[in-house]
Amino acid sequence: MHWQIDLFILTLVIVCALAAINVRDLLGAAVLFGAYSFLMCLLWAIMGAVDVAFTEASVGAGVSTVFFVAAVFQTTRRSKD
Amino acid sequence: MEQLLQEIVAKYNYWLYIILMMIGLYAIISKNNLIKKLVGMNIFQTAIILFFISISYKEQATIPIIRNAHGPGHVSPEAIQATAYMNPLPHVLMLTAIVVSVATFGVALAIAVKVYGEYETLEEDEIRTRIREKIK
Amino acid sequence: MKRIGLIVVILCGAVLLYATRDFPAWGDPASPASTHVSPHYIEHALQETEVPNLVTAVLADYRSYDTMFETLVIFGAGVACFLLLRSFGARRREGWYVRHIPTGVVIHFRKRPRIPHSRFFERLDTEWVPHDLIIMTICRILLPFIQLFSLYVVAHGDFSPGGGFQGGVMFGASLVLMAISFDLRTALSRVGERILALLAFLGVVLYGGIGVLCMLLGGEFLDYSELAKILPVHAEEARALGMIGVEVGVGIAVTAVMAVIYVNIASAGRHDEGL
Amino acid sequence: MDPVVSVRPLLAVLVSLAVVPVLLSSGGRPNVREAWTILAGLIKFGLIVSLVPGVLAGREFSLTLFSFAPGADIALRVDGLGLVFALVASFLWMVTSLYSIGYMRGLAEHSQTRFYCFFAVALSSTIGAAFAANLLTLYLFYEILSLSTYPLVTHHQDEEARKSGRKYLAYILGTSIGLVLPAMILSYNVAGTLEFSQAGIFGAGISPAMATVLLLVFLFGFAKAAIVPLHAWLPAAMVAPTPVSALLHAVAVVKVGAFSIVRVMTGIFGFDLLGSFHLGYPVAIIASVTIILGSLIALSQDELKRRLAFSTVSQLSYIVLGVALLTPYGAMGGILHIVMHALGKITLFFCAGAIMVATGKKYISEMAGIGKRMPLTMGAFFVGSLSIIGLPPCGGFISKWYLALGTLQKQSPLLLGVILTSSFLNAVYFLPIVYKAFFHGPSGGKGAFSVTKEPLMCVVPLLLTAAGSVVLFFWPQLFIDLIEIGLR
Amino acid sequence: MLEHIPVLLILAPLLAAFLVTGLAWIQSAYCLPLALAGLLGSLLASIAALHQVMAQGALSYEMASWPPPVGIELRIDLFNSLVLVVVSAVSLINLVASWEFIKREFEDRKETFLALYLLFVTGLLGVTATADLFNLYVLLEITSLSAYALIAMGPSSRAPLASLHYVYLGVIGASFYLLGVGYLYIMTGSLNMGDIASLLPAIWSSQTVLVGFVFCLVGVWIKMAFFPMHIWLPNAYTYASMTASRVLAPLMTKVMVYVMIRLMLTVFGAQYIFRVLDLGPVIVWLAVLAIVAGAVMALVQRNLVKMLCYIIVSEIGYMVGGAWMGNQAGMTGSILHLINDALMTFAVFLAAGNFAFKLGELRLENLRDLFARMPLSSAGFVLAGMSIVGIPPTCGFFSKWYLISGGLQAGQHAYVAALLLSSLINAILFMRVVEYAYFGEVRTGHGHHGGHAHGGEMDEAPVAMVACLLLVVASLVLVGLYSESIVSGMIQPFLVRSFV
Repeated sequence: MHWQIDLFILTLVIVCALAAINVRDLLGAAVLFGAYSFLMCLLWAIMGAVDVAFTEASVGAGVSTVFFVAAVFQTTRRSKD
Repeated sequence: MEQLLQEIVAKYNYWLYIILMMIGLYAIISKNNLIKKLVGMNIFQTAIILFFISISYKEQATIPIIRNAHGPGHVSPEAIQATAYMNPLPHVLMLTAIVVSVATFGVALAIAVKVYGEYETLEEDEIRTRIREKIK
Repeated sequence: MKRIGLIVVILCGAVLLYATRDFPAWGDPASPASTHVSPHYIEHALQETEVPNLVTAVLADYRSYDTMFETLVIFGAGVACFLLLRSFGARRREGWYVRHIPTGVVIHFRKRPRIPHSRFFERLDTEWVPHDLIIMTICRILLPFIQLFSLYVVAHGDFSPGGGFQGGVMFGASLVLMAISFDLRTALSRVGERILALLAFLGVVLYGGIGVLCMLLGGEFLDYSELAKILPVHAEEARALGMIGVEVGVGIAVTAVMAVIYVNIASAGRHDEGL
Repeated sequence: MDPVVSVRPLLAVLVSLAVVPVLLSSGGRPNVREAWTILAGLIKFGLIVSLVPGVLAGREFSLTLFSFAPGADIALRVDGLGLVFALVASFLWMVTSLYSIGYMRGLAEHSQTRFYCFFAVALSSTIGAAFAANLLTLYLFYEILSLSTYPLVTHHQDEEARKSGRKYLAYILGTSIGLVLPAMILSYNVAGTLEFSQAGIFGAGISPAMATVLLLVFLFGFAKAAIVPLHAWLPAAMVAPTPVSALLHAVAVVKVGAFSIVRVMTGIFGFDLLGSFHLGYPVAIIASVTIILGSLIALSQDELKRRLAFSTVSQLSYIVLGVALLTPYGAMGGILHIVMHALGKITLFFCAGAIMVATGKKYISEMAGIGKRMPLTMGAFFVGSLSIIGLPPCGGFISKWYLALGTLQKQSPLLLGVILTSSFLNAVYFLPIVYKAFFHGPSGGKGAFSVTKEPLMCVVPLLLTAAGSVVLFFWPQLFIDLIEIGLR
Repeated sequence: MLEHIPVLLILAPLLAAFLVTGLAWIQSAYCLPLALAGLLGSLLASIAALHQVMAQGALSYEMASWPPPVGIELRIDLFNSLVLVVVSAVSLINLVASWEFIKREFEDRKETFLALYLLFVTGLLGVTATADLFNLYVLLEITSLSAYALIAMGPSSRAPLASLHYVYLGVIGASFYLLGVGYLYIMTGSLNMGDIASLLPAIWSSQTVLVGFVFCLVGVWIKMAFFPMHIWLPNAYTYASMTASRVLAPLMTKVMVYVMIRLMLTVFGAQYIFRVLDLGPVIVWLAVLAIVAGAVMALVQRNLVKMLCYIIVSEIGYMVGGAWMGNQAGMTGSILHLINDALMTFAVFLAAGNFAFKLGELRLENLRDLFARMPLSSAGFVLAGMSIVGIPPTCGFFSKWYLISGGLQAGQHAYVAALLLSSLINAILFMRVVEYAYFGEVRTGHGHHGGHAHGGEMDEAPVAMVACLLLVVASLVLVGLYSESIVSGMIQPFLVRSFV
């Protein structure tokens, strides 16, 4: 595996993580969080953890995000930080 | 210098997981919004999962599914080399950990919805003022 | 709070960084993690369980007890969401909206209307949610494929990535997709709350039941090789079959629970309107 | 000594505990309740008396109930000292029960059932403390006693009572948990046992510094003995109904404190160790300070019960002083003082209560001339005062005699002086009361006392105890024998 | 079936939980008997396990017949069999005692509550029985997950928020623990406790092992509410439904203390903990802080349950301090106190629950004349309070004895002082309650109306609640009186290998 790709994705992951916790809109945070999960899943797939990557793709990027959006729908998008 | 570079290549994965984890931890502790804290919580957990997956990685090894297991020309059990496949155990553990984290996330969101129903806000400081008002 | 957070984070980070100095290099095949227990799984799993996907073998057999509790966590989350949010009382609302489909006219009622049971009227959610014919149609076409694929993932988990959990989540996601693309009521009228509860129950009982069955057949809890006594296969294949059995159980339970959690969060427990 | 395993000590402890459920269930009917109380008192006294011949014959009744750690069981053992204390306490309980019937009914107190129940529990624990075979058991009963007397102290349930209750518990529990408990555990860690024995438990394994600290901690830790400066709870606790003050604060509670100190000095350290480390003298000095201070403060008190309370503070330290002399006569005097002071002081308290019931008066300044109205009561008061002062023909004389002999044995004129001074002070604060009661007219003019006759149920007990005090002057031999056996 | 006992005691409540969820939709009347049967089964199984362990030594159960470390092992020795008995007994008794209460608070959702309750108990039993570090994590999460939900369902409007705070800290705690396990795994390659214990001595000097241990420890501390990680506990347990906090308060924290001691003695070994690492004094000082802070915070509370919660915080300090004392007496005290404190806390919470059943919110002012209204419950409360203060012959005294003894032997005088101070403060706390409950002003004015002058008619909680309370209180005294047999029969044989 090329460590350059690995490093690139890792950087993206960190950027996504920072963005997800800093964006002032919960729906945006949900989407960024989905992106974060998906990049993470990619990373794991690169590392050969296919089952875990599969799970993360369906859970982290999928169902979790849906739950998140549903919760935001029931509450509010507003976030002060 | 050479050594340092080697060290970096050997360990950067571990370092980045630490950074990621600290981002999550910081969000849990310092964020004001209840759901933001949950995002931080998830980042924190995935960082740990990343760490475990890093443990399982082996150079020159492939995914932990035995090739040519069945059918014609299948591999004989004695020929399977441990070094040829990734360590499956951390994968298994992390499958469980992912499940646990999504379950916790679901329950926490449900509780957050309940909190919102009570105070009509998700900001901690605003909730605190509401509680103080209520006591008065 | 921010300052405390920063201090804690820096402290933890420093401690963790300090520990990495001792770590075996990344990807080192000679690290203790790769040489102590895991070689047993890699070298013997195929022989002992006839399952080439090592992760599945470890998950559903060597550490099946863990996996049972993993399923239980999910099950517990479903129960918890139900307990936390489900409210049987109706929401105080400003009114009901009904659309007459042929004309597209939306009528607002103060009190609960008695809608004539016909395909010309449909109830709308009070809060606007996107409601698009294209999305509905595409999802209608996609759903069976998603579900079929998820079944494949469950069934083929022994040989390729996937298994009960992933398949279950996908199947659950298909239900969620239905609820999103149509509306919550449609989804619930197809797969009602009772059915979901029953499915969750069936799933975990299937898992636990197989375990107990092994015990009754004279082995340890979850020792699938004992199933060979009642199945026309030898012990190793029995293990593979047992794994499929529990994976199916996991799949069913996860499907149901994902749908339960979604429905409860999306409608804040009232099950009438939602995302 | 031959040890005999017997359940009689246990029964003696449990009798009054067993009667509690009966009392609770007879809540509505006072007669039934009080009949049971007295019956239990009789049985208990009978059981304890039945142990006397055996102990005199040199037997030692013992019973191990539960074992906790080697040398620290929950066990009972009847020896001379314990028996002396138990005899006095159980005898006085009967008398007090009679008295409290008169008192409580006379004042129509509320929550009488609760009163009798906790009274019974307190008595059980007093007997338990008397019969304790080791420090752990002693501590156990000591704590139960503290807690069971709290409801009695706060009986009136008004702000003053609650305040006093708080003070009481703060002092008693504070010292027992804060001082005795760690000291006990430390002793156990050093010695490996807590079983009382004449030779002490420490042997050679303890340094003088450690022994000094431990002894002082024990001395102040058993705050029920009201050593200055930990005496303040005693006057405060006088808000309780008089029978409580009488029995518990002249007999049971404070004497358990003094008795515990005696036990620690005789059974844990042993006279030899104390002598070789010269620890007797400091303790005697502390006790002397308490004696003199208590008497001086008592002089200035106008409320009768408070004056009695400070008198108690001072008299209790006689016991400690006697034992701290580390001489046979001194110890004899000290322990005998438990008995003599009990009878004398309870008489005085009974009198104070009787005056309270009959006239509602609490202050000494209001009591001039009362002797003419209540001659029996004040007569008994006179006998009681004599006993406390230590004049014949009252029991107090005997104990003070031995104490004085003890100081002579020790060749310590200073301590002799303390005893004499204090006796003089006693006379100064008691005799004027009697004098004014009989020979002065009421200050508020004639008819200031509405009383016509003294309440019978109050008078009989106080006459009994006054008579007892006199009787003990002439026949103290039983107690002297028992104490000799106990100290052997 | 005897060889299956270790797994049966976990399966009984587990299967009951499954069946309860199923039955709730069909025939809800059978739910309670089923749950009771499950818990009773687990109690019987754990007693049988205790019996067997005492007769023939530790039981080991190889899950799916894979030998450890390849498979998961359940291992029951003297220590955890004792904890198992306590956990199953407390949960059974609480269910009996609380059923009326549950019915009132949860009405149409009581079966769901029951299912979560059973899951919670299953988790605790599993945590206690397992010999696999990762399995412990999973079971811990089951326990926590059900605890989050049980707390969030409290009647108070602040319950969900308190629960959410618990979620945050609970997740941090569990993740720290998991991270620690990961560190151990990276160094040893194993997850089985016994196996790790045999591999560790070779790499004692490794920083990774040290950090792994620290993270496991901190994770467990967060879960057990060790000061200053206790901030989630008081609110969570106060605003939760009494029926839930009655089982959470005595069991959750104590099982975590069990986990800590298990990690210290079985996984890392006393040799590593006390000789190689020199953390003992530091942690004992932390424990001193915990004890004092808990006691002081308890003093300022005006809510009975919150006051009890802070007492728990200080009791946690006792146990942590005792365990880190580094000598056998301290460890004995810590283990004995674990058992005793579970029972004591259970008793006070049972009593508080009885009060809450009749009074609603338990502010101290609401407790006036309680004794006249609920004499039996209040008597039980006072006895349990005595045990917490440490008055003999209740069990609290005897464990304190060992703790102080250990502190003196180790020369940790600050710990001893803190322990005594907190006992005194506990005494003040309980006396204050007693003053409110028993010795309020006599309404009719004292001295003029004989007999019962108390206001308020007797209005005792239902029979089952009172009977259970009295049973537990009686057990406090019995356990106290027989503590010698617990210590010499179970605790010391367990410790004998660790402290030579």
